[in-house]
Amino acid sequence: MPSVQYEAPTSLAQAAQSLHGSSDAKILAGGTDLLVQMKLGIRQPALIVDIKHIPELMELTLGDRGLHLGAAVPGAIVSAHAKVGNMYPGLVEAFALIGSSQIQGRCSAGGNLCNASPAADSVPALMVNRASCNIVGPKGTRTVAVEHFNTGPGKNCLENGEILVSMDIPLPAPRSSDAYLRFIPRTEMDIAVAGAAVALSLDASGVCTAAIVAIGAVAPTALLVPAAAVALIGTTLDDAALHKAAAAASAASSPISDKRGTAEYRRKVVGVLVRRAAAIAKARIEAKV
Amino acid sequence: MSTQKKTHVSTTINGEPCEFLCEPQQILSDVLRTNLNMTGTKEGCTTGDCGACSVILDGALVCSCLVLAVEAENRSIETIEGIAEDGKLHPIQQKLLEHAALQCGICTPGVVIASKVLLEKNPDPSEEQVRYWLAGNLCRCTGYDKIIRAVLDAGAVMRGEARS
Amino acid sequence: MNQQVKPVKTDFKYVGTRPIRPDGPDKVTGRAKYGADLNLPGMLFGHIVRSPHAHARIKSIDFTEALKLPGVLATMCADDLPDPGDRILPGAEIEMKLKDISPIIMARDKVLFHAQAVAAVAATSASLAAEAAKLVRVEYEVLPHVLDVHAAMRDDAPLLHNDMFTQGMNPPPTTPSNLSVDFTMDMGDLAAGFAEADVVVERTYRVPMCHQGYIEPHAAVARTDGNGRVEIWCCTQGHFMVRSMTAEITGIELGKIKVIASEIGGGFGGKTTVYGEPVAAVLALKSGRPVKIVMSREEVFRATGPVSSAETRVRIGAKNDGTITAIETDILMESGAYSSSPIMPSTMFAAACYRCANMRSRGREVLTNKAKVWAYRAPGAPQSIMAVECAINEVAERLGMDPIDLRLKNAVEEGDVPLFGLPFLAIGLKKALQEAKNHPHYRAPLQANQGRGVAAAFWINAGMQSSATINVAADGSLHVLTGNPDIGGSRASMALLAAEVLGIPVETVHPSVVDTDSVGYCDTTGGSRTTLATGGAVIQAAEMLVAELCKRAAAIWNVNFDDVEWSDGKAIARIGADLENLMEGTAAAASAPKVLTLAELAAMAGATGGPLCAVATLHAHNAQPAFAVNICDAAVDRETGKVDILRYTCIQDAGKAVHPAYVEGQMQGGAVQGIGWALNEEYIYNEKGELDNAGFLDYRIPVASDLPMIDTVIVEVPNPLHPFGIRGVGEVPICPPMPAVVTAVNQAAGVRVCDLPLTPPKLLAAIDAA
Amino acid sequence: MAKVIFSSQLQRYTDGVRELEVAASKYQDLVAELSQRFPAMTTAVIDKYAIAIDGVINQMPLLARFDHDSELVFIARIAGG
Repeated sequence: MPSVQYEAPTSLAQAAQSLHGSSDAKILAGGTDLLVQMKLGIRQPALIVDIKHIPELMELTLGDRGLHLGAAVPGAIVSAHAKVGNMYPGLVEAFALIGSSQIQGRCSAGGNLCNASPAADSVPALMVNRASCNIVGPKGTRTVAVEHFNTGPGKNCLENGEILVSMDIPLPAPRSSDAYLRFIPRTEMDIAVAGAAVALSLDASGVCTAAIVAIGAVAPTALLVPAAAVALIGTTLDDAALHKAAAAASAASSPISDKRGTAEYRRKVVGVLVRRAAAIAKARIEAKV
Repeated sequence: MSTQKKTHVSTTINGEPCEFLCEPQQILSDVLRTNLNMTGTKEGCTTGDCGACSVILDGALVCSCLVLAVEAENRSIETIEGIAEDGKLHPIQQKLLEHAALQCGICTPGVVIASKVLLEKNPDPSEEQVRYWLAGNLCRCTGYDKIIRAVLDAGAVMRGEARS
Repeated sequence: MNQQVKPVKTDFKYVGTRPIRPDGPDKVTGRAKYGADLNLPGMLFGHIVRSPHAHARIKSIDFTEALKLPGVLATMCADDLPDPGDRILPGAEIEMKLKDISPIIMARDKVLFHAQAVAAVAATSASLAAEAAKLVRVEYEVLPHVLDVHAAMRDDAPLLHNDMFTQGMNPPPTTPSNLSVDFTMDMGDLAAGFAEADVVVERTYRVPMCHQGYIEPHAAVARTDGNGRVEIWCCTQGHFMVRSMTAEITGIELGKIKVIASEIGGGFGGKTTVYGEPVAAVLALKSGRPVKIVMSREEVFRATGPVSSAETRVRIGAKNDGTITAIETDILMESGAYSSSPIMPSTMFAAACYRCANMRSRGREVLTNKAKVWAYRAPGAPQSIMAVECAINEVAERLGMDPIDLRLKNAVEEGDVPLFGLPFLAIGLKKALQEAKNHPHYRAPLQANQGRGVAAAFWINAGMQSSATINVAADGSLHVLTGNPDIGGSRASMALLAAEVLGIPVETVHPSVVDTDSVGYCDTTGGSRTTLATGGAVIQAAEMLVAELCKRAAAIWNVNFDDVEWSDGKAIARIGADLENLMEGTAAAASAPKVLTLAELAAMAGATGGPLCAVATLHAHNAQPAFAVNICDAAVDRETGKVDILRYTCIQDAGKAVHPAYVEGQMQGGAVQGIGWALNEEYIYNEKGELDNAGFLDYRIPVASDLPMIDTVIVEVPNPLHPFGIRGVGEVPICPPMPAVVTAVNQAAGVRVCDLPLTPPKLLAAIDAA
Repeated sequence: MAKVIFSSQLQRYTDGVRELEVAASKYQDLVAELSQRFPAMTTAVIDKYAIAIDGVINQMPLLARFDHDSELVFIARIAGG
């Protein structure tokens, strides 16, 4: 094993320096993906840059402009924030589904995104909540919509030396809510076979005025499914509309067959999840009113 | 590799200051077990899937196999060795014994640690909450039944509702 | 009858209670030392070099580059082990050929499965050893491999062993093949039996290759004394087995090997053989340093003995009144790369629960280029019982009969002779079935998309050899020494048994599992034998101790031995017996009390003949079968195929439950392993012959949130051959769950999926097709 | 005379004989008697089996004894997991 170096910078500037100085650096946040990949010999970085000591990466604030979430904040901290849970129930349930209680103590919002697994639970939920990603790098800062962040399995848009610092998630409109569901064979501890997030807004008469649908584990990256959203908007989210959205999600998926499920199965189940998630989001709005 | 420079780490383990030297890529469970000979923390997978290596890191439940030992600098770690106080078993430990909730016992330290964090967070969990909280602690011997009963019972003791 | 049988004891004071296990406090505080928990000064770390191919000829192994790394101190490969030739492993209960075991430790000439051990290195740190292992150059000639049992039986299949001729065929075949065993057992007239039947059910069920899934990976530390003696510390189900197998595999003299069993973190049959132990011993001898080898989880899955897959065709005929007239089973069992599957018990015990005059069972074992299989809890029985029990449920369905009533009508009882020929003595199957029928669970209503399955099962249980030593300390406390690793609470049982015989509080009995130098030979902890056989040795030693204590009391009182009896931890001079002598005899006798406690006798041991110690050894022939019945309720999500286990009840005949809480634990643990095997656990090999799910993430054992509470009912039909009526309890619990779950799930979903595991994709496809 | 019952597996060594009365009352005599009667049934073949005497399995029966009315069954050796 080649020798490994560890650095724990306390500022973004220091981090940038560390990353700049090494061609084979990996960022360590919660470590729940990186350390497993190192154990299994998939990755052998020369430098590990621990970003948890950088204040910007550990921020969690809920204000007028929405949720500002540092990329290294662990899932357990997000889940423990009652107001965030009320505001974005689907997003928080997606974060909470990542791994066991032990994993929750470490796994970070940004790490789940940067690892770029097509099955990452939080990504569809971030998409339907219109998250934007704040990136700092040698060329300055930039912001990328979450749906453009990942480019393929294990691949993201970060360029050499760039760090995902935080995410901004706007406040949901009134009479809105979201939900995330995933399918796994057990009740816990599995990687999603399929996942679906839905965010909805309803008017006073119960008609859907806005919808965003995203699906996971059924394509090289998590996907927005505009056709599924279209199927919901303007309806009262009756069975016919839900089934139409489900069919749109299945049609938009391009899953593979592997040890976790067949393509055919994933395609079918992702539709079921979209339908059920939409029904949950609707029920959440109705419960609030 | 053998000549690789080791890193010095100052940390707190079970309330006592502790210093050690480790390789930068060494995981915390390995350093606890091999460098510090604190073998109460078990390793069942070293990929975060079994929970046998559970420790408490600055109050958070984590798998010590998914923490680099160097990350422990200036942090506080609680391990199974620190759970019984003044020679008296913690109610969770006592109830696991009374309910015969261990067979081989390899998962037990992790179960103790994880349950302690749960009951401190939520003193009166439902059966379902205990089951989901402990989903990351694999046990192959017991079928979980007696473990769940023991944790629920320990919660009652800690709330002062049952005899210890 | 050649065996003197004492009446079975039925009145117990300590046996049947639930004290805290003696090893418990160490286990809840982290003090207990398991296989990987020993660190020695100067210790090296071993790392195994494994085959990247599923089938290949080893052309050369070159350690040059590895040895160039500073800190790499020893290497080894098969050249360091004696050629196994045709040797049969001595002392083994089942005939085992050394050439089927030695290549698992280090492959010789050929590798026959991916990740088979090829070489090993020892270095000053674990990371250095891993780095050095990568520098070992092994040259292979890759050969075609075969991964499917049907493909492996074809004439053009790649041949694993060119000296493998099918056993059991008459006449014996003249060409080698991958079909290692093909045998049939018959009883009665099968054709006539089926001709008599009003209903015939025929199905083929498939059970996948799985793993025991113990949480503790195999670990061993070996050290030498510089004079050829070797000490091995390891987690094993049998340290005497480790001693003999290490001696055979390495050529080290058996007498020079001492094995210390650490605490064991689960085994379920998987730790009844060796992997790293002989390697650590050789590397320690070569380096002169202690060597530790701990398997990674990945290595455990890839290269330790998984569990045979099986395809069982079952055919059952029954009359309209429910009488079973014929049962036929045909089992095709996968053994991996070497012959070692439990095809014998699988074939013999498939339908052992049923009285039927006409039976046939055929068993075939086939080799494939996968890890060599090994034992798992009631080896072989779950796979074939799965098919028979599902078919029995289908017969009940076809007859419109309650499945428990159908079983009660045909259940074996005392005097019945099953296919394997051994007549049953008193057994608890009918009682267990009655308990199941009367259980509230069986009458609870079901909702839509829910189903209920029941299944019964048999396991034979083993006896074998055991020893026990009991030392009495000066305060009258006992130290009970045995040589059986305690895998599920057996020390608690040993303490209870000794306490029962001596009549002293169980807290004053201190049981230990000691090393191979410190107690008489003990066969491996397995076969559900420890409480019965090793417990039997403890009972015997305790009885010897009682006799000795009475003898010493008699000497102190100067009375006849026969006039002293032992009761509740005390020697008592029998009322009226030689009382005059006692009162008018010598001064010493006159001053002696009529009652002497164990503590008092222990304090006087030096003056009355020396230390109090009893040693008992035995070969237990008194093992008797166990029967279990399970009830399972399941719900199926018709849109995703997801299964939810709603309620589960286990009923089992324990003979006599020594520590009922740990009997329940065996029942609950076995049930959950069976649930896992039925629903989610399976080995997934890719086309290259590599295991695709070599970790707990994708080898999906049940987690806490997957399950309901597992209800238990212990039935006690005493084993007529055991002094306390004990039967083995550890293995039969894994036999009924698969058919109970599969029946419940299929009923809930309205389908009949016969190919396990019942994964959501499989179930959903069946639901959609229905 | 004790009665020996041969399973279908063993019957190929006994020319199809299923049951046989034997004069022996000791295991060692039984082995001698059987291998004399059935040449195919060698000591090596018999040694692969345990013997059940009146329902009690003996895995290492070298010194086993039985009664004139005993029932003897050869049975495959089974260990366990």
